Amino acid sequence: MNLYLLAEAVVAFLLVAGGIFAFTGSLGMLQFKDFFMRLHGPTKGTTLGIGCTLIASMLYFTVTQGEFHVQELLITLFLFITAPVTGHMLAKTGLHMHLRFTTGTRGSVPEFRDEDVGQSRVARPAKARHPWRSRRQKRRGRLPR
Amino acid sequence: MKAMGRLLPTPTLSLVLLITWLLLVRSIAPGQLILGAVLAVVIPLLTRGFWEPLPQVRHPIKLARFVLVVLYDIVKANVQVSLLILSPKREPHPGFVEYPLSVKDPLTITLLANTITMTPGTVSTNVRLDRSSLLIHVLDMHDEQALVREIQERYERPLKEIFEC
Amino acid sequence: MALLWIPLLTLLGALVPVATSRHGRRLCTLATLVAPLLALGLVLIHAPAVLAGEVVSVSLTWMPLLGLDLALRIDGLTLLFALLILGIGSLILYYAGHYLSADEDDGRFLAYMMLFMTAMVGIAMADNLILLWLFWELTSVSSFLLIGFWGHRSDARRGARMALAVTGAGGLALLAGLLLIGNVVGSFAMADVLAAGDVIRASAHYPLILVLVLLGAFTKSAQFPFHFWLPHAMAAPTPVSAFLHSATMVKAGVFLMARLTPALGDSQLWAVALSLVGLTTMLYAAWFALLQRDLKGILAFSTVSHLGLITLLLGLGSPLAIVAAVFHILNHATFKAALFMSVGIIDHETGTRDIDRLGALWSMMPLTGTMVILAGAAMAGFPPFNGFLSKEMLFEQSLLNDVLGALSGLIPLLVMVAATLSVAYSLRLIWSLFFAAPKLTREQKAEPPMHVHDPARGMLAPGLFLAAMSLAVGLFPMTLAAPLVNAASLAVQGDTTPLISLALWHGLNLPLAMSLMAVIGGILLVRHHRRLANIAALFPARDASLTFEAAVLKVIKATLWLTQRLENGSLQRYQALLVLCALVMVGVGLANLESLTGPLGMQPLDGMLVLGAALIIFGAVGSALSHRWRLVSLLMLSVVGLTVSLTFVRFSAPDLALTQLSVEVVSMILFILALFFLPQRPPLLVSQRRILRDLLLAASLGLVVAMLNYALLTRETISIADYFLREAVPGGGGTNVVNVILVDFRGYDTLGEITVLTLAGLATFKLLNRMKLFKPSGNLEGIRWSRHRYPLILAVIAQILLPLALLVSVYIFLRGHNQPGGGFIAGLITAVALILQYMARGHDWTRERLPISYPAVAVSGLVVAVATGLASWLFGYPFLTSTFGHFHIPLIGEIELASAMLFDVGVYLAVVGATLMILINLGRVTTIHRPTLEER
Amino acid sequence: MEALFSLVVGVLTASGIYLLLRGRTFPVIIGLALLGYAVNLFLFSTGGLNTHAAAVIGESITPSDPLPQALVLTAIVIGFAMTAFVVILAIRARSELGSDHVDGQSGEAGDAK
Amino acid sequence: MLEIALMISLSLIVMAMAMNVFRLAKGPDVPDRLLALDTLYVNSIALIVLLGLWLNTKTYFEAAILIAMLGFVGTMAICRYLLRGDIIE
Amino acid sequence: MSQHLVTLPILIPMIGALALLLFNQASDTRRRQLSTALCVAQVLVAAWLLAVAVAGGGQMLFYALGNWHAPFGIVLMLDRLSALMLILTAVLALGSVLFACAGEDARGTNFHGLFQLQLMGLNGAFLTGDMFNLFVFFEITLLASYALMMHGGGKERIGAGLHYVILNLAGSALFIVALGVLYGATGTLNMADMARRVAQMSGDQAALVTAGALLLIVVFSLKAALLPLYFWLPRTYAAAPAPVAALFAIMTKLGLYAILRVQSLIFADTPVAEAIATWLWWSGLATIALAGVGVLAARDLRTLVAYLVLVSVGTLMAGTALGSIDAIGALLYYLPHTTLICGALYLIAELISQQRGKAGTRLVRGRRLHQRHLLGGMFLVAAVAVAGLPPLAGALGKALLMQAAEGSARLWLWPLLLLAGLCALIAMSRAGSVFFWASYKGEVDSGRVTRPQLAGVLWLLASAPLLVAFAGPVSGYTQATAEQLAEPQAVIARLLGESPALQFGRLTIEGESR
Ligand code: NA
Ligand code: NA
Repeated sequence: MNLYLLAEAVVAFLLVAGGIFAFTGSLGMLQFKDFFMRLHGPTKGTTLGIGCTLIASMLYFTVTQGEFHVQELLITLFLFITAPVTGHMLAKTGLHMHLRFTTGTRGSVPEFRDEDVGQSRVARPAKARHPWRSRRQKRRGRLPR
Repeated sequence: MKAMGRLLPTPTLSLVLLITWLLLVRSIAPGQLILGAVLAVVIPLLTRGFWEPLPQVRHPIKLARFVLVVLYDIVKANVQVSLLILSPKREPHPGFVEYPLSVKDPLTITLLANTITMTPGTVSTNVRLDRSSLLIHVLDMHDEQALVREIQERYERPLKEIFEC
Repeated sequence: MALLWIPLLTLLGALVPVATSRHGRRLCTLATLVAPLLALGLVLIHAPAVLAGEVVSVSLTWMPLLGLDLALRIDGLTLLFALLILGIGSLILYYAGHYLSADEDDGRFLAYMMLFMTAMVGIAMADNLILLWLFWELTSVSSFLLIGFWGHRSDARRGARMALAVTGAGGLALLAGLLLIGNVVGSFAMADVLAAGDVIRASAHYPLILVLVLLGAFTKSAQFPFHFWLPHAMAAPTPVSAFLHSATMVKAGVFLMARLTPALGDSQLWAVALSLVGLTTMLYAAWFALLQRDLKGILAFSTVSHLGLITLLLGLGSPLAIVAAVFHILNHATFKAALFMSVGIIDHETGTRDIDRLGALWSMMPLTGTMVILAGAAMAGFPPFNGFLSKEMLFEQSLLNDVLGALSGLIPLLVMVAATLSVAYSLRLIWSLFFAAPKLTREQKAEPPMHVHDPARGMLAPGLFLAAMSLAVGLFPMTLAAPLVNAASLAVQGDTTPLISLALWHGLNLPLAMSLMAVIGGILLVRHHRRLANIAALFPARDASLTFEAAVLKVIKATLWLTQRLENGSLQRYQALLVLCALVMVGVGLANLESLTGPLGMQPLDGMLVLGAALIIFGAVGSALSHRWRLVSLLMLSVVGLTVSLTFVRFSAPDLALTQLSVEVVSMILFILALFFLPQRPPLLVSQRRILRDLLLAASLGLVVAMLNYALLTRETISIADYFLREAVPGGGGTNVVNVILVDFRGYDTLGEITVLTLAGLATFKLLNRMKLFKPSGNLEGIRWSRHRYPLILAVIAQILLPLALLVSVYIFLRGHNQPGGGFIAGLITAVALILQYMARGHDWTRERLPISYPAVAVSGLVVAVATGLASWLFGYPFLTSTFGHFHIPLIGEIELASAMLFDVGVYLAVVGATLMILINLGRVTTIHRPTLEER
Repeated sequence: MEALFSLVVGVLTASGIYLLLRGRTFPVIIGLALLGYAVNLFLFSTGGLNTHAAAVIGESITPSDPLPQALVLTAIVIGFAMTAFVVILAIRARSELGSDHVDGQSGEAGDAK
Repeated sequence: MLEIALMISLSLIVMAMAMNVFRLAKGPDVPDRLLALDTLYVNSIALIVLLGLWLNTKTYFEAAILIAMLGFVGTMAICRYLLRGDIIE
Repeated sequence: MSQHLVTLPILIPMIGALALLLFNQASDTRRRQLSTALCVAQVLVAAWLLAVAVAGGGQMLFYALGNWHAPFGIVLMLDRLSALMLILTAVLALGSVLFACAGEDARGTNFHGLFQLQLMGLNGAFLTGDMFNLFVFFEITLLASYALMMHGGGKERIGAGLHYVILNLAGSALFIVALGVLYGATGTLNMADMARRVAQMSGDQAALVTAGALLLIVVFSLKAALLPLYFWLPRTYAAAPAPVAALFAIMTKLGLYAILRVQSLIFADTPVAEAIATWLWWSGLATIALAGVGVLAARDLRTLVAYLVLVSVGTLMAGTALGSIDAIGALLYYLPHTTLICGALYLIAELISQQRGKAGTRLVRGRRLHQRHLLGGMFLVAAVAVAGLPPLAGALGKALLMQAAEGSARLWLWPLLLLAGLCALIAMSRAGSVFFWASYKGEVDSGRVTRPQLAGVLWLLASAPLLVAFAGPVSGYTQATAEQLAEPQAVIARLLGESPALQFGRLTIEGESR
């Protein structure tokens, strides 16, 4: 009985912790100032949040049904394989697309970018305006090339 | 032994597959074991062509230690980042760091990059075409050199040891 | 039965010239003559009986539903027409053999003539109204071919089309009329119809029937105002004119009126309509005949005029008038055929039909001249020719008429005027052709004078024979014509036996005086012809044919305008119409709904549901609003896809969730391919009004569908689902009922579904064949493409993921029958894992390691599925019957094997093959055609 | 819940139709996809909205109606096949007609038609 | 206790997803939106797992595996599209 | 074997298609032989099935796929109507395939495989007794038709194809909604079962069924090409490769078939049927009128024929709306004639354009045709037939249909039918005189009619005289078909038994359960 209670407490804790991590991950994605910073929330918080939830589920089913439920490990495995790649590729894409950094960002990137992108840009026709975004909101500045 | 080698070109993969199978079916009944074993043999054979040679794990114990370290770091990083996000007063100082790579093997680079992405306030952004360095975005950067050193010590060296390269 | 052979012989005869034309003109002509002569013989065999007042008939059932019988008859009227058609027809065929120039396709020409002859014989013999109509329209078609025989000439084409349009239209009206008659009488058999005159006349439809039938008859017989096509039909070779426009086709209308007189005649309406139209036509056409310069034109208008005469006689309707009408049919056919043939000769010899350019031919062509004089005199109604006799009878009957009430007295007067004109054009024809000097222009005078002569005997003989006949009939009417005319008019009038006395001399009476006046008047008119022409020129009559042509053109222009307005080639309009239709139709259904909410009521809401709904609405509206920002629109769509999958999870449909999730991934890849190959920045070309319209349509349909959905959701139905839940385990051997339905209960649907999928693969394969596409050199921000072609980390992860994904797909596959999963989802997982390889490593690298043909995989999947289905035949069960069993295997234990799983293997293969076929081919095509942009 | 579900189906339908009425192939395809979701949900819901019971024997005492689920599964697959085809057709049309307007270049002249 | 924890967790995940959507709508750049979408996918794994806990069933477990395993493929495809244009070359 | 006969119209083309697709490395000749043989086999099987349908005074044949009893499993249902549609499809297909063997098939990939799959779809749709299965086979038919329509590629085909595809996809979406409503309201998918349930409905339930049924009719009207949903057709049919366009002549009839089926079986004697008939009547008449206008306006033979197809669609629909046994019998007599002749006309149009060089089938003066007598002869027969002129079957069919119209219906139908016939007459005579008479002197000995092409055209054209020669038996058959359709209760009783309640249990062919 005590063990059940303990398990229940752990499950509850893990659930709440998972929720909080997932929540903060998404919150970070919402409130950080530039894309690269926003990237940090989901790549970590969300992954761990899901991890906690999965462990909770594992524990819950193992305890309630009296047999081992470890399938959730698989989800964790897949998530740990795929989530960082997603983060990496998104960051790479952001870099490639000359996304704006928040002022005060340290370090230098142009060299990296040039390797990827080359020097010249291609002439393109005027871009369609996005319906929800006013002109003013459009990128306020880019890193000096 | 040779036949064994032909049948099991990648024993680690086969083992992983067998374990995965048992996890999936949630059973260690003899039938599932046999089926899992068959699949663990057949699937690597089927996908042999796609399997570029990867370095073998030489020191499983070091790997286990490494995994634990990373898990710990993930939890730690998350708490840190969560606090950073939740407390509006602290202004993070983001920055880019170019991290010189001493490993050249794709798997190791991938593991390293992914580990970096998963851990303290860092996201790997780009691997140079010549694999000479890795660009890392840091959420809250104070000491560039310390960061590079820490990554070298904490992740790159163990990885090198695990795969002996 | 012998009756059947008559049209059959002429029909078979149509094949003779085609077969024999290779062997020379002479043989061809003679061979062609065999059939009509035999047919004529068959008719003559029945002649004695018919002349004795019998009706010979035969009837075979053909299409009882329509009331159509293959029924033929020979009565007096038929006999008269059959003799004209076959007798004069044969003469004309013989003449035609000489007429056509050497390089012309005589085989085809004679075949058309025979075809036409068949149609005419059919009309004459038809003993069933529908059968009559069939032959009636066939004359239109065959005459179209004949008139257009010289189709390289535009006048021939126009003439042919006009004739077809007018007579064809009349024919359609006739059909309506005949159907109405059949409706009133209850039968289409001629005997029934002819006996039911009283019933028809009493019917409320009688006026309509009359109008429709007469439309048919008048157009065919070129009665005013439908006469205009006939002169234009003269563009045909002369034998055609001789046959169609003298002896036969135009007589079909008259025949019809005569034939239906017992059924439709004997009413005021009938009398007035026929006599008025006949009279007008007679006068009008005679006047124009006088003014024509073209020889065939003169004959054409004269024909129209004489047809008017016959119509008038039929309208007068008294027994003797009908005798006169029948008699004139015979007479007109003889002399007009002869005249056409002689005009053909003159045209043939001199190369012109212009009456003004011709003249003084008597010395050169005495035999032709004799022919024209004889036949022309008959046409003018001079004694002792046959035309005189029938005209006298007309005068007599016109004096006795009372069809127009108080105005009846006008008829003899007008008839006399027409007769005068008739005399005039006949005399003019004879005089200017053979005796007067030609009126030539200066240039024409400069040309060497014509040296012409009578043609070969073969060309002369038929005409001369007919011309002689018109004299002979005039001289000995009682012997040569009376029995036939008697029998024919008997057929037209039913029981009443007419008093027949055909004689040249009826004593000094009013008709004779009228004839005399007509002759004098005619001579005067010819004398002052030039003045007459001048007067006519003052009133330039608008050619009815031009009016017709202009009207047709105008109609076609209008139709073109209308069609282009309606069908403007805009898909958006067609879609809007579809939406509108759906809206209206569903709206109609919903309008009858008493209450929207049904008895079930609603279940409570929770936060997850609200979130799901919000996500879908966000995604849907977002992707609609941002559609010009395509990638964003796509991302929004993806939100919908994910949330729909979650909805399936929420509402207990795990199989659907799995399917939707895996389909999402593949679709996303597809959409991105589309995104890449379609222009990135579409111009904005749409008006506010258009947007408003579309929003309105979209919102309305959305509303209606939502209402429908809500109404259904709040009502309970007793569905057949219980059966599946009950039978899944005992009957289908699986606990996942959805899967059991898919592979067993409704495996046939699934077979169709994977067929569709494979078809899609094959279809896209087809589209990608030889497609040209070029890769833009930068992305939508204008940034050049990254030089990291195959990012390292992605490649490694893809490699690691492949075996794991395959393992998972095996797992998903195997559990399908009992737990959510199955071949379809497993197939998609495999496909996605493989596509990931293509994305990470490129097409060539992957292809090298997986050198299999995806179409073959897909097709073999279908083969497996079908073979599994067919296997049940071996055990005597229907296609796709499945079976299952539990087997005990040492070490492993109890396992269940179901044949449905084999079917599922087919599904798996088809899905993998089709999906890869679609995506990889697209990828490959673009790579091949892309201008290379290599890493520097 | 039922009202909300219907609302969602309605909004999906409306958005899909709106996009379907656009002049360029890409939005039309997206519209068809949205419409596909709408009709699949519609068909799915004819079995009732059952929260606690997958149609797996032994899972629950009141399993949901499996038939609409099987039908929707078929419809999803067919929809996917059709989407694949129309996407590639759109690409082909662009390469043949030189425009991504549904009416080809004639449509470029304006959507006023 | 478990009920409450579950509710809290669910609410947090629901809020997280709402924030994802917000970012998806706001952008401002494509990678931002893409990141938001990807996060939405990952969060939905948690949602499914929590639902399984709530309904005390593992029927939906495979759906979570599928998202974890294949969900990133779409994101990869778009990244490739933004980086290279052609996703299969 | 004979108990499985009814599956053959589906299995023969399917297995044949699979063989054609698997052995796509085989020579053209081999594939042509196989494809032709498949079509011949289908004609034979269809003839056999026709005999089965006639035997015993018109019995019906049911086949429980997967050995699952109706209404739970999917049944194939063979009655006189489906037998008629099957033989019609097979005959048309044989003509098209023969024609395609002249070389059209080699202009793209997998022609014969796709062709057979389309036949499979059509035959499946004609045989099924299940609403959802009807949808599935509609989709097979459509997808195959998309692929075939764009066989060989080219601007025109792709442009027209895009419209055709997108509209039909929208249509398919509506189809699913309609199916959803019908399933939601009746709880079943089997047509007979649905009929039984619909008959007992009232109030709101009936209203919902009405909404679903009418939506279904919209979808079928789109496929059948009724006003205002026909605008896609002229361009599509004109652009399609000739043998495909010829086969497409049956596609609109698939819509008609579906309407006829649901109208006579599921919604018979309900207010829904009346609503449907009203729609069909006015829309059919308007289609006749506007298509007649289009016939006059057409400046290209292919477009012209497309409008003639539309006229026939309108005629058939108006006939369906009349709904009496006589009218249905009449339209079913008219149906094979118009289908086969329109098919033949597309083939003839192709032959004409082959020999006219640049002028193609446009109604402008062009080069003289090399084989003008042959082509002209075939054109003449087809034109006479399609214009509804004697002595070919069109005339009889039209007359029959006119006769079937009663009372005030006549007032609308007669003039329209007659005027449309006149339009056809005028337009076809114009076309014929332009092609065969008004030509320039020059003529090139190219594009000669090959033997398979001739065989294909003659095979289809032969129907015109044959339908007249055997008008009695054929119209007798169609009349009996109409009578059978008027007795939906017989189907329900035969398939589901007398008991009104749902039956549980399985049906076996041998009468023994497995
Ligand atoms: Na399944
Ligand atoms: Na590519």
